[in-house]
Amino acid sequence: MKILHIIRDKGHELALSTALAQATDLTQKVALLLIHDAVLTRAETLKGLEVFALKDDVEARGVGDVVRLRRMPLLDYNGMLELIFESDKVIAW
Amino acid sequence: MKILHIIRDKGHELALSTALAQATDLTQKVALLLIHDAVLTRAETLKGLEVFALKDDVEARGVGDVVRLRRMPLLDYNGMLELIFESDKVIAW
Amino acid sequence: MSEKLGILLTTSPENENTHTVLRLAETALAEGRQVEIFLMCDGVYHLNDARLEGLTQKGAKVVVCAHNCLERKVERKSFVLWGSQYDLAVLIKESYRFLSFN
Amino acid sequence: MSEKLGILLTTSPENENTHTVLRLAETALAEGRQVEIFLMCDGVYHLNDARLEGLTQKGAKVVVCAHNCLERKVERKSFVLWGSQYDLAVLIKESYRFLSFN
Amino acid sequence: MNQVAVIIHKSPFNTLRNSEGLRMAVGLTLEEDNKVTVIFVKDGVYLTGNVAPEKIQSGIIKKHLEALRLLGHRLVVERESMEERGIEEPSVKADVLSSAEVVKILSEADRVIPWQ
Amino acid sequence: MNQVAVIIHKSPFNTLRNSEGLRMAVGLTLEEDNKVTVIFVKDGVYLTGNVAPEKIQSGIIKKHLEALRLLGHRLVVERESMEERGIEEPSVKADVLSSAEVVKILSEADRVIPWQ
Repeated sequence: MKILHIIRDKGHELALSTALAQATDLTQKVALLLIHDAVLTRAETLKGLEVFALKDDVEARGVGDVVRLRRMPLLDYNGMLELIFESDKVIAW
Repeated sequence: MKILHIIRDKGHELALSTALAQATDLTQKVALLLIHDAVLTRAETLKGLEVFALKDDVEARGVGDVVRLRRMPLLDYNGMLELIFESDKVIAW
Repeated sequence: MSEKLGILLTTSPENENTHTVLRLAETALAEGRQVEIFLMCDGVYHLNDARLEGLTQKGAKVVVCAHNCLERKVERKSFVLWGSQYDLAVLIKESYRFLSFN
Repeated sequence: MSEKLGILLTTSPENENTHTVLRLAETALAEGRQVEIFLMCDGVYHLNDARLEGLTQKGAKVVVCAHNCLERKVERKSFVLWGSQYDLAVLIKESYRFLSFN
Repeated sequence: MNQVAVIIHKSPFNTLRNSEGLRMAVGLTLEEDNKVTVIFVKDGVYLTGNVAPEKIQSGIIKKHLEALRLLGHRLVVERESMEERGIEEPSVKADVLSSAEVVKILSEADRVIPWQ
Repeated sequence: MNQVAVIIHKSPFNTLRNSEGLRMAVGLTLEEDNKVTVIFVKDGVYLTGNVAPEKIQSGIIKKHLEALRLLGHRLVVERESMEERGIEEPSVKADVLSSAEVVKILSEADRVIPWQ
């Protein structure tokens, strides 16, 4: 089962701890999509998780270079929809 | 000089660190007035500061007993205004 | 029937949610998907946002919580359905994917 | 002239700020103080809140940022002054104590 | 059955939104296939205390929680959040569960609505 | 002189509010006795970076900052907040000051408006 967390706030503790706890169950594939100010979330809090970010939201904040260095895949809205529809469950925090 | 900080959010880091830093200057008298969900702020983060709370806001949250145990003076709106007008400077966070 | 994307929007147009919901809905409609948006709380202020009306012209269905509109004295508009929490209860069951923007 | 309490309110009536500003203003007016409230951002939605109109009847002066009203299609009301950021600039200088509710 | 989890995690009364989230949770039960679980976690747990929103003209809380219970839906309070805040037990009838159990509910739910 | 400090401390673009706070700061200069200092601290410091709000239909930032500078008012960025976020220097012309210096500005200001 694939679970997608869409996170809007920077460093959203409850969303991140939930995703990390779910990821310990190996029958579940957990992914995060960072949008809005969540694209500024510190890399160390995301360790061990598959993380995507919304390209426009990253560029609006002027942190494109930083995010690219972290090799985080950047999605457009088509990519975001694809991720949403291919996941079995989506939680938009 | 008397500075009053009116705090609305629980555990407002920037407001608390500013108040604590100002309180180290002994020419300044610093007081906090906790309103809204700030009345739920943990006691240990308020140490060394003069702290008041708005009575209605404390009672709405069902924590009157806890706050009374901490001997925090509870103000009504007249008391709040008195505190505002007797302070030289007010910061409403 | 194509897969329906259900969206709950409860924030005023001050929030970045508005931009994201608009872009996501437009993209989904362009891909041939159904989109239904339920507005409640300060989300009902979108009735005065021309961009939302534009979205309905592209095929999105928009429903509001009439109770929240009446509370806020937000006038009824012809491009939205004047609904209740029951509409949200059905949407959350029937949509293929459901996103909340709170 | 009595001491004026200046208040900036930028949040919608969903926020607890509304209750606090109303109670504080009522109390100040009852104590014989002057009260002036400036509304901007989602604070302008208070033009549709009867409690604010009641406050002006008790003697409070309420000014709105007309720009924010026009953006949000909030209709002008007779109980408020249709102002600009200049009014806030003057209020922040002239009030005896100034409180922001953001 | 459509399992819906509603998460209340923000501090209680700075806005009317928590009351509105609970109104929504009650509304979700109008579709009889929806089985609703409201989860109180982080600062949201204060709402399961002895609150008195009428003191500040704020929104209804207890009546919504009672309605959910009477209609056969579920209220959950996260134990760790209560302990961190020195709360011994909820004032309303609710299941006190561990963080791990809450995560399990979220993983199993068909829909999750985090409110804020 | 009426010294006014405006504090921008919330994350940049989740709402239009930071842009509105800066519009207000510019507006405050319309009364010529007001001397305005805008202080960027915590996640507010990101707004002094190379932001592009037009990518997300968000509000004006740079134009407001330029206007404040041209009108002879002051922009301040807190050094500790920048360092914690790995930002080396602001993209706009601003004074980078220590937390202690920022506290001093707040103590000396006649009015402080924390924006959020």
